[in-house]
Amino acid sequence: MTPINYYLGLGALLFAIGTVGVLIRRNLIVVFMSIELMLNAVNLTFIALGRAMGSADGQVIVFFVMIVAGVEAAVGLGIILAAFRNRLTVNADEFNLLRW
Amino acid sequence: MIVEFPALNLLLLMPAIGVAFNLFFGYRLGRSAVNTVSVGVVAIAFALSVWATVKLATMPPGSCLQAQLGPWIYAGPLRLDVLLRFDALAAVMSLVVSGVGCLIHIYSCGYMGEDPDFARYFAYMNLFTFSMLLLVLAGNLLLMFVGWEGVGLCSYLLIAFWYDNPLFAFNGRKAFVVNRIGDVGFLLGIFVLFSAFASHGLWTLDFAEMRERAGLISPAIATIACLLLFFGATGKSAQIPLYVWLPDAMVGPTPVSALIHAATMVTAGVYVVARLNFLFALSPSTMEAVATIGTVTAFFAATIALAQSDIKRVLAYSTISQIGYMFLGAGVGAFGAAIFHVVTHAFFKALLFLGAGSVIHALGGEQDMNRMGGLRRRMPLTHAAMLAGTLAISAVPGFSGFFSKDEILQAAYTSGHKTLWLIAVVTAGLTGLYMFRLFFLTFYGKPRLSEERFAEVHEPPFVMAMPLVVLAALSVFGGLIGLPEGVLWGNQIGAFLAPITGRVSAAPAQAVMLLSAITSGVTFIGIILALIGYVVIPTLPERLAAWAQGLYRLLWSKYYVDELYDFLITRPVLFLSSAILGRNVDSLAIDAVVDGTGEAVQGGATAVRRVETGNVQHYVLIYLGGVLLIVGYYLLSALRH
Amino acid sequence: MQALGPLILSWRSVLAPGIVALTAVVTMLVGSGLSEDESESVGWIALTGLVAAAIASLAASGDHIVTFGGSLIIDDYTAFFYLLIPVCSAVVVLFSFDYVAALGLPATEYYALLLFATTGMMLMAGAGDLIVMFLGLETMSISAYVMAAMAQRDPKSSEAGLKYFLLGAFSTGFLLYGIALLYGATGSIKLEAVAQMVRKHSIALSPFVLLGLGLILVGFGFKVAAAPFHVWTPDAYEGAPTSVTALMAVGIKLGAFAGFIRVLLIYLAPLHAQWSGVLWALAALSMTVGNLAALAQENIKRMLAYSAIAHAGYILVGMTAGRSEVGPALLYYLLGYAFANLGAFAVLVAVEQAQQSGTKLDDLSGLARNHPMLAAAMALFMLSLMGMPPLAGFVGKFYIFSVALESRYVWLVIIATLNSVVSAYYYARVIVAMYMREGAERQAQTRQPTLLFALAVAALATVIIGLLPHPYISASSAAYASAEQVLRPATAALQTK
Amino acid sequence: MPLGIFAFFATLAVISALGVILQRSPVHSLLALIVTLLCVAALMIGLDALAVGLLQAIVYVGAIVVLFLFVIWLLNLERDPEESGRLGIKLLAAVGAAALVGELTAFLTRTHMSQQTVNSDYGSMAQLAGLIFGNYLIAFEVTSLLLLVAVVGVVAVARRWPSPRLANRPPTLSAKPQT
Repeated sequence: MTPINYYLGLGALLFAIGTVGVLIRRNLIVVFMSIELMLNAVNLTFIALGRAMGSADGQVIVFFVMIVAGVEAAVGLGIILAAFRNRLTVNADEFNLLRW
Repeated sequence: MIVEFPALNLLLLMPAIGVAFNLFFGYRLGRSAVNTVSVGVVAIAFALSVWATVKLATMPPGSCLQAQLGPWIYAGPLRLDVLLRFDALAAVMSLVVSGVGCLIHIYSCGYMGEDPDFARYFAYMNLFTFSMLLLVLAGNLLLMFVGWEGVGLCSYLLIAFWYDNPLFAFNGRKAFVVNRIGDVGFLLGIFVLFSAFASHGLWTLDFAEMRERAGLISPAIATIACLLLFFGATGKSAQIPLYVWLPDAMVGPTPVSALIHAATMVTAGVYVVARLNFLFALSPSTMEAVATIGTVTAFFAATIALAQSDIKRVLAYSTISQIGYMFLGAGVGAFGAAIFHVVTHAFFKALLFLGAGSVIHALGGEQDMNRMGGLRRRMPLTHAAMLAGTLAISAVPGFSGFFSKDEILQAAYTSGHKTLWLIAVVTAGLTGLYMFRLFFLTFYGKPRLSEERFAEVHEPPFVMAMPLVVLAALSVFGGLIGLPEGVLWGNQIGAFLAPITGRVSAAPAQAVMLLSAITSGVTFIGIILALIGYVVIPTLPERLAAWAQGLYRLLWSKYYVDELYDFLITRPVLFLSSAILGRNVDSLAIDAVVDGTGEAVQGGATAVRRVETGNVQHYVLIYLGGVLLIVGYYLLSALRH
Repeated sequence: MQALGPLILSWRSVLAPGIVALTAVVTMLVGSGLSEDESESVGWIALTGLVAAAIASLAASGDHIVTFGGSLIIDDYTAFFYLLIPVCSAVVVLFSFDYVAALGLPATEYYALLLFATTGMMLMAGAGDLIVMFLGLETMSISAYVMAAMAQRDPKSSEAGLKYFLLGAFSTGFLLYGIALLYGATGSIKLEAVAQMVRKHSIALSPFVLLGLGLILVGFGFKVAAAPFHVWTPDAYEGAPTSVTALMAVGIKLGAFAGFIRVLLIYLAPLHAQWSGVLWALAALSMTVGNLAALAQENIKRMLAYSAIAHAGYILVGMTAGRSEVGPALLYYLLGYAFANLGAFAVLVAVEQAQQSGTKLDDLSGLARNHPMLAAAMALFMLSLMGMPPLAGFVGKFYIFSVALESRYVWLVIIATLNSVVSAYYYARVIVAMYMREGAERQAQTRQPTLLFALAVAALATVIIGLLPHPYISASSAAYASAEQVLRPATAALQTK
Repeated sequence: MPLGIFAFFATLAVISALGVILQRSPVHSLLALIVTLLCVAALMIGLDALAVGLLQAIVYVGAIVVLFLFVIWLLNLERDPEESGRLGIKLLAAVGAAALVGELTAFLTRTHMSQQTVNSDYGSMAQLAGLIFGNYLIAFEVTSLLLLVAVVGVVAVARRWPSPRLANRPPTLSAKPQT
């Protein structure tokens, strides 16, 4: 049996990788993928913790989080699309009309 | 004895009605309606003050009238009411505020007769009167703070009234900022008092209840609270170190200067100290600080006033100086005398400002005394009124300023503050000197105006002349309410205030006479110096020049007198101020400190602002930094267990 | 662990948010049947729904009752926000009518999303478990992302939506992680169960609880725009259509603080020693950053964004104190803050339309001449936000600071006082611009009855809440006390031990 | 789940996750994301969460990822914007991520979770359904609201609306992407 802590560690690692992706990628779509990665890492954590306690609540929560992730994906990609229409780019660096 | 007196609510609300009227209907209904309503509401307020005072005077000493508008902030144990209280101190102040205020409103009808923004002007003036009355009548400290802030706001609005001039707007802002700096102290002082009393179960900040239980407060807490409150008071009352805004505040319309920056608002600080005298009494070191700062400010401002050529700036510095006297009085425990001086000062300072306003009005906005002179012939009435005011402020025996200032100086001497007394006496001489310099430069000597403009100079119209006459009478006779003990009816105002402010033990009669004689003597020396320098000599030079050119040039030239002043007084002050405080007498280092703080704040603002680069990933980085710090913090605390 | 009591299903707890959600659906249905020009009238449907929800909020009041297996709570605290939030949204609707048309926003979608966002805010206030709170937060946030990006032709709008969305989604990850860890430590996401577990000392200091608490603070800190998680705020506020900014500055703040206060001050109260330090730092930083940066702003929306950050800081000062006396102060403060901000944005909306201009400080120059009523109202709102007595902002600040001082957070109160003094400067700039600068002569006069009505509501509320704070403080106290009832059985049990 | 299988999926998940953030082409990133998601799904199933694991595969890979792909194609973003000159932020990101991993693992290793034994119906659709329509009824209803928000939101933001009265500039989708 694999100790639960390993799953938690894997979750933390994936979460951190997602964070790095958000930081270093210029392409907004890839940035957004990294955020999905972070959410997925949390999902894994929920499942692992639920399993450890023998509680199924964690799985139900993951079910809801997936819906949230899906909704965010749809809306987020829509917003990226709208931004692209205005600026003809998805490069994060070029969105700096608003500053200071 | 406490008597319910609902008319107090009306007294407070009258000016508020005026504000609403002016704001909403002012421009629509025209000038005369605005004038009538604005003056009317303040006059009614004055009448109500008189009524209340008469009622109060018939009651046993120590009683008060009160009116409760209702609960204000009731939260948990916190109990703050909208409570107006009319005791002797409030009576004196509200009479002054509404009475002098009413005269200034009347005067304004003439002064602002041409200004297109009359409704806005009178709305501000009424709002100011309202705030000041609230400050004076408030039954608890927080309600007083409401008035306190309102007064600051109005002063800001009125200084910057002629906002077309960017300098004016800047000065308005300067007043606002300096006042806000003082407010930090005031607000923190309220908080300290609040938490100190709350820990003893008193959650009301009510003056009467705080007074009863003042003994519960430890001297250390009292010292902290009083120093903070006094810091706030220096801001509003233009004392060292926060006086810099007042001279610059003179850019507003002159009646504003009279109302706000001379007669009433600047005395708010003195009023607070007098109102909280039971707390200040707990902290002797604070009292010393109050007395010292007051005296030093009085002297310092007087020396600066000597070198000014702008008529309103001289008056501004004289205000600072006179308020220094008031704080000296408060600091040595003579709170009643300080309030008495507030009253007489309101009379003669309002008079002087309105007189100066008439001069400025007549000269089409000219404020430089070097371009005045000889106006006595064209403006005899103003001349007479200004003479009364000048005599009063110089504390010439018999005039109002004499009695109040004398009482303060006596108290300073008998309470053992001999050094402060000495400085104050010297300052009295300087006061005579600079005030008569102003007076002579303006009204005597040869006209330094062009012929045509001089010919156009005229007396003010009736609405402006009438307040001058009334105020002149008050300046001459107003001191009679506070004669020295044993003379005729004695010190009426002192007795009236005594239940609130306490009384200082009077000095023996001979000492009183001697001290008065010394002060008066010094004052007369100052006046005579002014007389010689600005009136007598200008007639001499021609004869003297013929007789002995060298001597003339060496000794009696007016130029040399100025040089003498310059050498004896201005130079040392300049030196002193440049050595200690900064480069220039007028604005000093405090200006630099204030500006410096402003610049530092602005710099910080820019730095903070630059964080927002607009790049979303930089934002993520900042966010992540915050996360790491918080998680790290919890990691450390987890490791500790 | 599973069942914390019988599963109570109660219509009372869902009535008000249900009405709002249902109205959103009705709005969509009706709007889809209307042409572009007609669709603006769906705003009236939205308005009706919000007013109905505000009235229905009474149903949610009562003693502390946990319904739907702990998902929703019936108490006066819930009712307080069920009333306040729809009212604020209704005010936003009132000043949106012409603005939506002027910006060419799709009216049906605009109002539907506004209603959905309102539902989310209300759910945050009434939530009894972390997952409903999370879902409420997402409902309100996702609607807000879209609304911020809605002005399609304005590159700033889509940029604002984009940044808001990216950081919001990023932040969601952290909040969710925190919820996961708290769930792992306590075995439940029901707030009551979490609180019971946390009261056991051994659990309270377990690493999971601490880490979970930290990440939840991060997540909520983002939503209430506390520094250093505030960076999105100025950009999002500036770029979004002004009416949406109002919703973000008021509604979202209300929802987020409603949840934050309930979670932290009531359910995680036993961990006060653990979170007060972090809140202290967040509060001090938010106030300082917000006020300093606001000084240097030329765009009023941006300035108000920083001001919102600073106000979040003031509220956090109260939360740091963490005593039950501070609860009513916080609710009262939110009340005053909400109406003053709504009013300020309403004025900006009016100015944008009346003058066909932007929201720079210069655009307000001479407003006192051109639109005296707008200028007077704006001055009132600025003074209230500044904390000028006797307006609501002052009473609220005094109330919060005095409780914080009572709790011996002396330095925090000093920082707060200094900050509120600095803030006077930039609020005064707006008044200076309106009253003391000459602007171009602009004849265009708006006479939108709905906008003027919204302004009047906000102005009256700001004045009345400040001048006669007593009833509002009583209401806040009652609301907070009823939410606190959950703690009473436990303390009683402890005492009997 | 035996340690060996866990190690396989975990390693694959980490490698593919790194692939998501390190590859140039967004399409490649997306493919890597699919692998990660499937690995996580497998791990979930290994944790006796069969239903959720399957949902992960179906919902994520089947729906969300396809959405991404669709947008990438729509925007014609086969090639990523040039990645250069952001060494500073990359360094900071690396440091930050390392710190995050360090802090999280420091926390997580301080608690040892013991696994409880579970019933055979643990993680079954039936059990989940019981919870969803029981204690989590409100949450479930709110997710339906969320889906509505998604529908309305996407329409509001992605559909092109007629020109407003306060128009700014008329951008067009047909214009060529800048190079």
